[in-house]
Amino acid sequence: MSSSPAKPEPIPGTHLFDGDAAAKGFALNDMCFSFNDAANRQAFLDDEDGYCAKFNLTPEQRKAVADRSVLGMIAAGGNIYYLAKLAGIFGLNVQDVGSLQTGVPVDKFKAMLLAQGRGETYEAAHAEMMKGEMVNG
Amino acid sequence: MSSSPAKPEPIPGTHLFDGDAAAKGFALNDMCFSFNDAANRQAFLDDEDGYCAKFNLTPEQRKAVADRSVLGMIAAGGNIYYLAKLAGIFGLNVQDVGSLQTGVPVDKFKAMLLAQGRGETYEAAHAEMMKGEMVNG
Amino acid sequence: MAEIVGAYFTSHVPAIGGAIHRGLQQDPYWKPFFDGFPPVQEWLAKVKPDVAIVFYNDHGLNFFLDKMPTFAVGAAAQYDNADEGWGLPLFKSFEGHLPLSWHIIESLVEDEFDITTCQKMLIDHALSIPFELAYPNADKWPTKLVPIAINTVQHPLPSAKRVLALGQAVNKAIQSWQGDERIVVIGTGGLSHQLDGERAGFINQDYDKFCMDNLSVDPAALTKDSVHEIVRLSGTQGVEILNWIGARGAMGEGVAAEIHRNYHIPISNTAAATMVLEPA
Amino acid sequence: MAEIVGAYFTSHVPAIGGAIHRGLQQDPYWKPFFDGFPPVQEWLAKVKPDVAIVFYNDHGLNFFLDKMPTFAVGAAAQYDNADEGWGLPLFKSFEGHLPLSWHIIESLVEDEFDITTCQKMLIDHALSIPFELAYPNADKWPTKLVPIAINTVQHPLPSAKRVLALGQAVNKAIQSWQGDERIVVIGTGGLSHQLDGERAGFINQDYDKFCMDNLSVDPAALTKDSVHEIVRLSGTQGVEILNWIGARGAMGEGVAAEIHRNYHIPISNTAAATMVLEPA
Ligand SMILES: [Fe+3]
Ligand SMILES: [Fe+3]
Repeated sequence: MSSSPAKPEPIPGTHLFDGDAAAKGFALNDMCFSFNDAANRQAFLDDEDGYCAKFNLTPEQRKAVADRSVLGMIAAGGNIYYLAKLAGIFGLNVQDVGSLQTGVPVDKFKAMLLAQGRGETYEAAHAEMMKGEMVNG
Repeated sequence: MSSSPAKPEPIPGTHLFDGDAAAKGFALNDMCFSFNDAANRQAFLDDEDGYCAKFNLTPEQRKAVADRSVLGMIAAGGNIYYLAKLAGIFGLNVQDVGSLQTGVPVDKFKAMLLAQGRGETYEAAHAEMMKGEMVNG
Repeated sequence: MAEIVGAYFTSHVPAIGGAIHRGLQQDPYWKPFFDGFPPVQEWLAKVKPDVAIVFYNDHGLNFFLDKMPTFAVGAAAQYDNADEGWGLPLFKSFEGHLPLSWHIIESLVEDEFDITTCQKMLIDHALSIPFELAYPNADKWPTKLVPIAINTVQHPLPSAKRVLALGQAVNKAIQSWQGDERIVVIGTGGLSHQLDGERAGFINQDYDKFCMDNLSVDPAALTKDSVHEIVRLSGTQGVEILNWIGARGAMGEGVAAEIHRNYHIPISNTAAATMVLEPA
Repeated sequence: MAEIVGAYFTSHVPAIGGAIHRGLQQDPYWKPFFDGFPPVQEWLAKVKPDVAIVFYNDHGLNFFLDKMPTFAVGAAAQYDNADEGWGLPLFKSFEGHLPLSWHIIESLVEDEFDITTCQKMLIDHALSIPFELAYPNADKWPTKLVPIAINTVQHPLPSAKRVLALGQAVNKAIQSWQGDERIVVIGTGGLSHQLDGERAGFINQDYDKFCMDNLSVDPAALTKDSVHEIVRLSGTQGVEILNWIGARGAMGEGVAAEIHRNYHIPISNTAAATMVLEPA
């Protein structure tokens, strides 16, 4: 944080879940943690607004959830291990979540992984995936 | 425990809350931990048997609680920090608990502490306290 | 004296549980991964461990951010799985090994590891999937369990060097244990993968190969990089390699022999790897 | 740069809270204890800390045996008291210092302390009573809080040597902190007392004097004994001296100057002590 010594060089496309994020994201992660319980998942589906209010989501967090924006949730301090439980409510797996974050259809996201399986580097496979796509962001 | 290397010399009149005790006492301490909540304290007062059953106390633990035997609870794995919350239900403070464990009236227990305040050693003050008393245990 | 029969390492992607559930072991997508397990199963049938010490990470089932331990050691008589949020069928429970758990806890605290002790502990797919893969037809798990959870969720994470030292301290604890158990050490998670952020789908075969090549002969090589650098090389969830490093440490400081290796990309978003090492 | 203005140590017997609540400061039983605090209050009024780093132990309010950390560091925006089982009036809440908490956490993990991080943390009488004594007329506490909880409940406890090292690592973290806070370090609990067992009521003035005499000039002297030996010398709850040792460590490795001392037997079952040290 502000008065701490400098942090190491950021990693492109990567958001470390550190103290800043953990402090910012507490309410959102707290809500997602509650989704380990099926009754809570149903309560969210029954009344999303009311359920989010119960956990005091910040306006930024509430908007990211409403928009189903994974990158927005991460920017608002969400941690992927907890967010995965929210994604599960919508029937989304980690490849769907990858597709949402990279902004490409899930088939192209999966093809990018298969390309790495054939020995392509991430950089090459990723460049191929992004061909003809709008840049995410 | 059994296959561990030897432990240091025991301390007379002293029961370390170690792994053996913690494993043995889990249910009892779990119940006592619940007494941080006033509603649970009332539930215990309303139906002691039912409340103890809910936490699966062992027969040894249940008997020690029924007997209000602090030493019995400790022998059954109780930890004093949690037991103190049970004692609180009966309006007992730590000096009452000391009196129960040493088997002397609370006034004599308090006098033993005051004697140490006047500079007497624990051994001297304790010997004085036990004069004319049945030995505990 | 107790014997460490060896160590088994594997990725633990949740989707593996689904594939097992649906019987997809021979499906073309899954076959190259599942084909890595008969050698593990045969090895376990030969060395017959009766206790497993498992280094893994919790995925938001047992620990929340209110109390997030760097290292947690289980000391429960039984460990249950629970709904992780997807409503999947529950994995089988594990029987604990209380005396060994407390012995390890005593020894670790004596050696200045500031662990959190868990007399109740829910275990998640990261612990169960390696057993589902290793003992596919078991009615109950053939080993008792001592679980050791490493924080790979909330930074700061422990350094790889610290995790290797933790594992070595567990080895020291086993050396002073007077039971005659046959102990298998298990490390779960990894290898390179990243679920979150614009770099989701990142895999690094070179780094994975570096890790697998050094795990047996020079595990200290895996501790040269900072956690931040490991994330760069391996992905945000690739840091689960810490669990492998801890398990490798628990084999002791000597060189180990590589008995088996399988590596396949992708399983879900992950470079999936499986290894078996024996004390050399 | 932040400045450590000094350290304040005091016993934290729950009954003190009751005595304050009932206004018994001048009662003959309580007066010798409460008379130890005007010098503390005057010292605090002079050195004006705005942050308190408090080493204490939880008494079964925030931590249970399902997840019992050796060392826990708070990282919450606010810390509340709650009913500890006796239905007493609640103590005032504390405002946290999030950036400093996370800085200390980063630094401690870097220095291989395997802490548990608590983004939610209830604080009990062990933390509140020292403030009630130090700031008797405060509407709100004048300092922000970074709480550090040490396991003194479930053995194995960390060794006194490890706890001193923890404190010194907190000092190192403060040295690298770039804020300009005025920090008071607080250690709570002790001195000799034993609540449980046939030896309940045990007090050891000689050992207490040894601790108080060495705290300023040679805190390492307090780390020569094992935890088991400290229990023998100081009582099962006398091990709360660990909190004092941690706080003393956070002043750094140099000699400190003793500014104030009060010692009175008994308060409840406890040899009650109060000290103030300044960096020499
Ligand atoms: Fe994982
Ligand atoms: Fe205390």
